[in-house]
Amino acid sequence: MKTPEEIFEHLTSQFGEDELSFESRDIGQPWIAVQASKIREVSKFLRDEPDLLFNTLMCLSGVHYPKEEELGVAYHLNSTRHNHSIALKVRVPENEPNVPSVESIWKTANWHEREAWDMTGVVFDDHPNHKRILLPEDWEGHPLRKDYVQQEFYQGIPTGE
Amino acid sequence: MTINMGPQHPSTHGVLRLELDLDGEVIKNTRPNIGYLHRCFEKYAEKMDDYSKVVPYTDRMDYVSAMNQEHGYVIAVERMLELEVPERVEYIRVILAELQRIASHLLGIGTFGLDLGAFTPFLYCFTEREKILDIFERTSGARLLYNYFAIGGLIKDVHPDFKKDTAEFTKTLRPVIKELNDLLSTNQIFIKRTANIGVLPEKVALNYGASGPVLRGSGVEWDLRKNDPYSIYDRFEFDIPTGMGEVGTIGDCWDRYIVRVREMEQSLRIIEQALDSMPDEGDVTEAVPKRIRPKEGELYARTETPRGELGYYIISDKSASPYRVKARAPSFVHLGLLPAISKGALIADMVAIVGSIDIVLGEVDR
Amino acid sequence: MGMLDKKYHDSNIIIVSLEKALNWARKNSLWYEQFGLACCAIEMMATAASRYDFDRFGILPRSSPRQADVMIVAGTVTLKMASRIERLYEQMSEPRYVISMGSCSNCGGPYWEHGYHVLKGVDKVIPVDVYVPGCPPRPEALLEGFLKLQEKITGETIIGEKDKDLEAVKAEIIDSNKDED
Amino acid sequence: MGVTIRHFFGPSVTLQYPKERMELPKGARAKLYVNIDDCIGCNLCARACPVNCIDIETVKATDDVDLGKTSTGNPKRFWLTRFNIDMAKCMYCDMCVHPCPTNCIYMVPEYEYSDVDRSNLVFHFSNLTPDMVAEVKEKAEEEAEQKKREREEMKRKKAEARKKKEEEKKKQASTKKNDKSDDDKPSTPGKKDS
Repeated sequence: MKTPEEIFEHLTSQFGEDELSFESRDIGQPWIAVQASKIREVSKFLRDEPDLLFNTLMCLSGVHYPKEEELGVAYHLNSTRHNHSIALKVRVPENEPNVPSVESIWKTANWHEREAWDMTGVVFDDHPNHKRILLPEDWEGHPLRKDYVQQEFYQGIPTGE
Repeated sequence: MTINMGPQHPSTHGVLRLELDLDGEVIKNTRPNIGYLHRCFEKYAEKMDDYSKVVPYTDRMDYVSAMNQEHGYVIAVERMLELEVPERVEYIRVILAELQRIASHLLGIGTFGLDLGAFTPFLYCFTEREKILDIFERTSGARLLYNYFAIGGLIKDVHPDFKKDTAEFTKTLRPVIKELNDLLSTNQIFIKRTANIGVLPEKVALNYGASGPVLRGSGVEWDLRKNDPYSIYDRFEFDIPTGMGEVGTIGDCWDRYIVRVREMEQSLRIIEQALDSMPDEGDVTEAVPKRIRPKEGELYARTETPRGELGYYIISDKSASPYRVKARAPSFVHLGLLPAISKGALIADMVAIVGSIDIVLGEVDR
Repeated sequence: MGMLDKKYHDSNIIIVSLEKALNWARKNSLWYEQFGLACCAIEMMATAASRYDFDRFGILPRSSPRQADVMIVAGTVTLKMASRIERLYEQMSEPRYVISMGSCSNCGGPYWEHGYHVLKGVDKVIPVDVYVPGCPPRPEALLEGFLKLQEKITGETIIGEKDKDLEAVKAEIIDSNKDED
Repeated sequence: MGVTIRHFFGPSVTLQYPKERMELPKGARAKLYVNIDDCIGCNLCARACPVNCIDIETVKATDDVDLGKTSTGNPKRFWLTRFNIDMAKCMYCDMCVHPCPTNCIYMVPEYEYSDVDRSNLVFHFSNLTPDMVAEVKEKAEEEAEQKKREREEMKRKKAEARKKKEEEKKKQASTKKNDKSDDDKPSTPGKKDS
């Protein structure tokens, strides 16, 4: 079992401190901010390193930050072997929301990433089936963006009251 | 050949549509098609002007185990507020959550039998389930969606006969579990239809993020109540039942089923211990805050629901409403691994596989 | 009765109007289409299970719309699902009835305000006969809804058919939308 | 088979619904009821509702009317011109019941009110007739206007009084200044006036 700080140290010894930073706020859990381009390498390292062995991805969520004009993706990892967990976070600009997919590392990311694309509009590169998942294919917009405007009609059916 | 299963499927697991690529009767590929019950939970959580108003919506996510859903959310917000909950509240919560686990498993097992053509166990399960619902109704006032857990406590105190009722119920359920074993678990037809079908090896299960009975059915001893104890679960003694491959391979449909049956017994053990040590007096609403405004920050809180790991990822921006709430629903993840375990199965087995992972579509789509 | 007066004097034949006979037959064998969508479906299952027991009223679940008389819309109707419901309704044979069970299918229920993906009331796509309130309704409430439907069927006549057909309803909906615009 | 025989002789679990009814426990949530005589129009229930299915419109009572007190002793200050609850939207969460200061909104165990028309599921609890509503509104408006007029009058008077004071001050100041130096800026008082 390792604390997030120890995991961060372990990561920086491998990747250096340029692409990673340790962040926390007043309450809650800390997280490790990772450059979008590095996320796949970092994930693979986290999964395979014998001291870390993060064998499951618990949760992957997309977040919209309209003030910074950015989109974020949060990864929550867990290790059933060592019983420790960590959060990773990636921020990308709104106009170029490309994040490498981690589907090849944890299969469960497949659906989570599709949902993040559906809800917030993050694009996952190299995803095998990059489609909407909850909403129908011909839906307009990404509803969990803060500036989302609901479309009035869907296939002739009014969406309002 | 491609055929469609659903969206309105006779086995009433909800509105799930499966596109099956077939070669004769053998399934080559499965493409689950979800979203027919997408009710915008996450949008609602952001739109509510108070953290406590989200609780009734969490009920409606997994409507079969509403108490557990509330428990997860309430714990998450309490951690954000760094709130201490009275002892009595914790005990009541645990008892209700475990009762709900039994009710949910009864429903899961009953409909699983129904899927495979066994109608009688369904009726027996529902008779028992009604008894639990009666306890819930007398406690909270509602049968299915309770809105009973408040942040920092409970909405109101339990009814005066709560302890007696629950103790009585635990006594009546034990023989029923035995009856269920007679009716279903050792039934040759049932075993023939579930053993060696939909085998999920441990490595695949972990890679696909499985949790709860699905993961335990594959032989992994992983239960958040033991491995990452929340509430007061560290005070109770109970075992984690895992799949052992008694009638087939480890991780088949029968293993996942039997884990649920055995879990009911463990839940009974927890309830009995909790009833013994539960304080009789105490105000359940004393710690409920008037104003809920957490500081800036974010956390991921996870709890063990009947279906697996339920996580709430909550971001707070100091305002009265959450900035973002993401619910990590176990059913969503489990449905994602359906293509992996259904490859090479027959169409008729598909029903058994879907039934054995026990999904609730309200949670899948949210 | 004139001529028939003596003929059936001592045999046990009951004479009723065709209409009444039909209504009586219909109302006592309301086979419903299992249409569980969400939370209400669990209560619908509970109604069918041991304690409340639908079968006492001749109400049986059918899995195919072709064999069903009643459709219980139990749960939230999403926009993705709406067109499927419409199609299933069209597949049912006349006379057909619809029971809208629970707040969600009555008018969007808890999701009427910000639910971008929820249809605000199933009556926007198919005509509804009885609205059962509740979230979810108790099994008794659903049974009461059925009793109300039976009452409604008893009052039906053959000539003035049950309700406007689907096209008329659709036209009405489109009209009302235009008005709102 | 043994199981079947055992249950064959056990008690029946089925409830013969229309003939026999289960007694609902205390606090069962089936239908909202408002005791309108006790309502003080505070709007707390409407604000607590997550679904916004409670629609309240209040008009402030004029000074000459005394609406009396509720049974809990709270004074009533508002006419309740509209108190509608849309039970078709309600999600029976009980959240409106707890904040009520007079306990006038509560759930009653009555679940048999399905209807063939959805508009019948909107329950109107206000006991005022439309005529009364119009009258009350008119009165309130009149009073509000009168009060507004009074306020304006007051304002005007205050402003005048202030003006007078200021002028006096200026006069004093100017006399003082005049005492000190005669050619001080003459434009300052003009500016202040505007």
